Amino acid sequence: MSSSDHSRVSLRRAFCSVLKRELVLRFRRRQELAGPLLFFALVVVLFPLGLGPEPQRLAELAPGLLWVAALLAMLLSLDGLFRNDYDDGTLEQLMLSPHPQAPLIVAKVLAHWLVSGFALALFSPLFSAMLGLPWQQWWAVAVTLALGSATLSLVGSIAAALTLGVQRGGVLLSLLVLPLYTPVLIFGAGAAQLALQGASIAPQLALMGAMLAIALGLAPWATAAALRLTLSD
Amino acid sequence: MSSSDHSRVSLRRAFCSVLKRELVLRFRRRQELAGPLLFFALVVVLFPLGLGPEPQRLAELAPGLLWVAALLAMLLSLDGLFRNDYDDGTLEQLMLSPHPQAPLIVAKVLAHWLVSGFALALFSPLFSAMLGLPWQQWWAVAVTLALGSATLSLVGSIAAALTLGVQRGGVLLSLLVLPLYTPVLIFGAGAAQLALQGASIAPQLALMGAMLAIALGLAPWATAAALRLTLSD
Amino acid sequence: MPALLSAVGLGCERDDRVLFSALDFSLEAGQLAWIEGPNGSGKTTLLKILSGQFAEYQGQLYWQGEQLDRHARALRGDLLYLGHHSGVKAGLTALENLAWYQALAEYRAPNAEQRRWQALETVGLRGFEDVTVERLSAGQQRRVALARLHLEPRLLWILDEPFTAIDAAGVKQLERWIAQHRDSGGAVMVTTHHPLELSGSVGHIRFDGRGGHHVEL
Amino acid sequence: MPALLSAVGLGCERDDRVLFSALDFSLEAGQLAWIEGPNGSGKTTLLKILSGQFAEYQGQLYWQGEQLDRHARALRGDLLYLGHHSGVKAGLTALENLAWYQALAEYRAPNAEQRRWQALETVGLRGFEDVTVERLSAGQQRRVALARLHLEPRLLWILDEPFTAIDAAGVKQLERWIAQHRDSGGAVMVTTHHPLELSGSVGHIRFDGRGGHHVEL
Amino acid sequence: MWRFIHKWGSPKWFYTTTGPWLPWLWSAALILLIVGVVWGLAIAPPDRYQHDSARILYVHVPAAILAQSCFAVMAVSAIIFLVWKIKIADIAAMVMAPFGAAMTFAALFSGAVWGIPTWGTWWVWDARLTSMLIQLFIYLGVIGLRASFTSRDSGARAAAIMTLVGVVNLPIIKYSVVWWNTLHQPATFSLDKAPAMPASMWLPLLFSVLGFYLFFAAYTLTRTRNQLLKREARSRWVKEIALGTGKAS
Ligand code: HEM
Ligand SMILES: Nc1ncnc2c1ncn2[C@@H]1O[C@H](COP(=O)(O)OP(=O)(O)OP(=O)(O)O)[C@@H](O)[C@H]1O
Ligand SMILES: Nc1ncnc2c1ncn2[C@@H]1O[C@H](COP(=O)(O)OP(=O)(O)OP(=O)(O)O)[C@@H](O)[C@H]1O
Ligand SMILES: [Mg+2]
Ligand SMILES: [Mg+2]
Repeated sequence: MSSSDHSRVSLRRAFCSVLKRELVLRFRRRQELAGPLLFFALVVVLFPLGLGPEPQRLAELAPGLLWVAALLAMLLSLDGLFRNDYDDGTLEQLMLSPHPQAPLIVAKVLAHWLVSGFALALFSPLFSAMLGLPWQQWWAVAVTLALGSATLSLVGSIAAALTLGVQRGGVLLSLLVLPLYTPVLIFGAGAAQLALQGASIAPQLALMGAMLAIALGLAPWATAAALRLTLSD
Repeated sequence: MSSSDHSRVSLRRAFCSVLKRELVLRFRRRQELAGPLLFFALVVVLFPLGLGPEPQRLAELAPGLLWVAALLAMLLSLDGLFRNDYDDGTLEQLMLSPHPQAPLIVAKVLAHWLVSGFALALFSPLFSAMLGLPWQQWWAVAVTLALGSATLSLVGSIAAALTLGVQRGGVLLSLLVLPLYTPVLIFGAGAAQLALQGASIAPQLALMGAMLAIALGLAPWATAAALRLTLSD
Repeated sequence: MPALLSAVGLGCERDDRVLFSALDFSLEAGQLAWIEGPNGSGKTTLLKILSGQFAEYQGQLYWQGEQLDRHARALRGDLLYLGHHSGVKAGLTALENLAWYQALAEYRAPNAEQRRWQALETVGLRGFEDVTVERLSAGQQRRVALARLHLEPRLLWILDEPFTAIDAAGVKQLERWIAQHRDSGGAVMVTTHHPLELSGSVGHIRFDGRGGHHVEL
Repeated sequence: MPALLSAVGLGCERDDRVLFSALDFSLEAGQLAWIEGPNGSGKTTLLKILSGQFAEYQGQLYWQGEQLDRHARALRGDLLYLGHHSGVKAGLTALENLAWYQALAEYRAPNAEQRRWQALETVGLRGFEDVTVERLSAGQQRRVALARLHLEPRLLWILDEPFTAIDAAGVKQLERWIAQHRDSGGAVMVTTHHPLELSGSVGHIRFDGRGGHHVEL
Repeated sequence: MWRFIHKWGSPKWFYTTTGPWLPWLWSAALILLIVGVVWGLAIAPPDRYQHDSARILYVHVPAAILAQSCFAVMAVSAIIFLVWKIKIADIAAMVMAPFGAAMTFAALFSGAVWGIPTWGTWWVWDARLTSMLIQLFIYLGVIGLRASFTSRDSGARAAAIMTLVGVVNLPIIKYSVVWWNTLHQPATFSLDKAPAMPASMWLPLLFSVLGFYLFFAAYTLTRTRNQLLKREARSRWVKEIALGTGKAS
């Protein structure tokens, strides 16, 4: 029934449309856009309040604290990745699209990463400075965060898809996802710590890159399968 | 139209019914029941991973870390306090009940506290031990957590009610609530730290008790007003 | 005796569009008002105002002769409101849902438990009493909400599209319950896009979707 | 030419209750099947199976003569599914929602933008194109979903209670659109508890709610 | 009291009465600001230890004071709005929030800049600094909350409730320097003690603070009046003013 003047919708167009829609939605609700970043900032503020303000000690702990805060910010924003779309039925419709599902999911995850992990990495120097980290080390935190958070987004999307069916899935989600996040956390925080001591972090970065490549290769398919599963429940 | 053999429903019965319903719902979904506790455990595990495992340093930081973890666990569970009920219309019906609204809200908050703050306090000795805190100080962490978390639940309920209308309100919620949580965190973590140094913490506890009393007096009314507001938006 | 519920000069606008203005009506016990109008004409908004859930309106409302404050507490004990959302908790069983509603009511029948079973039987959910509501079909979930009509007597029923997702036999039944409630001295306000087939007198409040209205009670 | 969609020995049970079993039918282009049955009889479940969203069934399904795998990818480009959830994103405007659907489709008309405006005009949302959907009434939100019927031609329409929340005039229109689609060579499967008043031939699949069924296509 | 409040609650009365004040307010604010800032930055003697960097004082202190006063005024407006349902109070609170956030940011920023030469670091987790940062979060929260409601009236009431709850932070900022022993200075001005600074330093400071206050008042009034016109655009008195037929013009 498709008339002859209709052109096939390219996968690229579908991908861009999904990406654009996600970004529009987030930009329209400002507080959602700034969300992970604000949460990150708030958690960073909590540490000195809870641990006491000695600058020397804070600077020592800074890479680890920043990584833990970033990880929590990613985690918190993860539940929203599919849930809204699930509740109003647009996820169902996305999965009914004739396009292959994995790339469309990558578009959603990419949007999520841009406003969470990428934004965190971009602003991390500010927080590094506030915690008294020497400025030579700021970039180490930023680069490990950017690389690591992309892996976190991808891996997290699987768990987010699996817990969709659960009403308040937030907690189950953290339970599923945090164990998967630990390798990234250990290497990320470890690399930033190493940089603080002046060592080269190239091998760590290479390893994190490899983790990202694997996640990019496998996670979208796993997420698609998980989504089909929860949608048919 | 109420026939004469009908008896007035006492406020106590309404209160108990709301409390029971909340607990039944949480016990039916196990993972929701264990939620805040698990999240607490996971965050506590993250710290050694991110900060490095030296026992001496961890023990020093322990009260602060436990408090930060507890605060985040409370925060995360807060969004669920009203949202489910809002989405399916039962909150609307609760607010249409002829009973005064504040006590019914207290019942909901109490249920929330029981499975989050109270449970955390109950299990905190376990985590104190894991972080290497001397056992003489376990009770200080537990008592401050129990007292402080009740205030957190009450204050948090206002913000949870205010952000109900916002689709993914989680982040706005943290933004509103974390600043209000800081005094509790400072006094709570401070008291636990003091106990570590062998000082008496009675004045801190008295202060935290006073904060709780004030929150109990004011928060339920503010929450009721906030709920009426979001429901009419 | 004063009218149960009356409105004087009621007006409301949303997003700078006037939904209705200068609306006057008074609903007596034993009357039924069917609120009609195209999509987006303000039916739901009117019902939310009358039940005290929406406070941005002009004009006065009276409940049994006394002016309603914006929170309508006076009214709540006598009101049964059923909105677009069913107000049924998915994680609880049908019975548990009803028990919760009984505890939230103003009065309590002596045989409360038996009433719950009867109410569920009446709406055709026998055999599904102990299933959590999330495992029921769309229409069955709505039926749990409708079971509230048979729990406690309430003077005023406000029903916003109660027929949603209900099958043909269910629609017939519900129409009968509404008529019975009216005939036994209750009052009903109902919206539905489905043609209402009721015996006895039916009042109308019609919105034309362009800010005009027509009342015939 | 093989039938568009056919089922052989289809069966499904949920929670140990048989919803239907040994269901055989085949739907040709230009046919319409009205799926009837009381609440909880399995209509939604059937539609989810046919659209490849629910995989726990027995029996075989064929799309244009080829067996459907459990994920029904072959079917998706030609299918328009409208479920209990409207599939409309509250934070976007009506136009943005439609643009998203166009990009997810298999084919694209050259005048895609103009089509969006026309589709919204057709469903009576002129003047509401640029309002985010959350600010629309229940019926208006459903109409945004219905606008998809006018976006791209799709061979098979699967509509689960499309009349929900739609006013009387809207129901008439929608019935006309369905009949037109059938008459221009499309196929339709629809559930509704509302009496369907269509010109032309209407096929039936009736569930009796006790596991039995009756097919008449 | 009743009468008084109600008179102020009438948009038309408010608009026409406050109109003539504006030029006075603006000019007084500008004069004081110029005097205070120029005196402080150019004429006042440099500090004995801190030299010229101490001149940041004349921006930092007024900004810090305003950041808190602004929130206090917002809280009062919130009470007026919630209790007497006076829309003007809400409009004022609405326009004050971004102003207060800006002042908080200015205090943080100037303090940070000042910290580099004096403390050797631009940020420490001192109680006062931290509570000021938290004040900024509270401002952002109130602004974000208001924006997140679709209905203006609900947003207004939500913001009012949140403002009242957020007031608890004010005493914390105020007493943080007393409760915790920290790097930051305690208050200069108090009612029962003479200031410890020489007059040549605190006098320009006083001017500058007063100038900031007047600027705050003038800014708030101007923006409140504009917003009022926007909201009441369809009422008769606004049309009269727009057409120049009302007795206001
Ligand atoms: C980001 C860093 C800073 C912040 C957030 C900050 C914040 C504040 C605040 C809230 C006040 C209170 C005004 C009041 O209510 O009385 C204040 C006053 C003051 N600050 Fe800072 N400050 C910072 C850095 C500094 C630095 C580096 C210095 C100089 C060494 C400094 C010197 C002063 C002085 C002299 C006052 C006046 C005290 C008074 O008269 O009350 N501040 N600051
Ligand atoms: N999520 C679920 N989990 C388990 N069982 C379910 C679930 N949803 C529905 N069921 C069962 O499947 C049966 C059929 O449900 P279905 O939604 O297909 O009915 P339906 O014919 O569409 O009814 P309605 O007219 O009310 O929409 C129901 O009786 C219910 O018991
Ligand atoms: N949350 C909202 N925010 C702003 N405006 C709204 C909101 N909800 C509805 N409106 C507006 O109010 C008007 C009336 O909505 P209402 O829900 O009262 O209509 P209705 O008569 O119940 O329609 P329906 O038959 O579709 O349920 C709508 O046209 C819409 O523009
Ligand atoms: Mg409606
Ligand atoms: Mg169904």
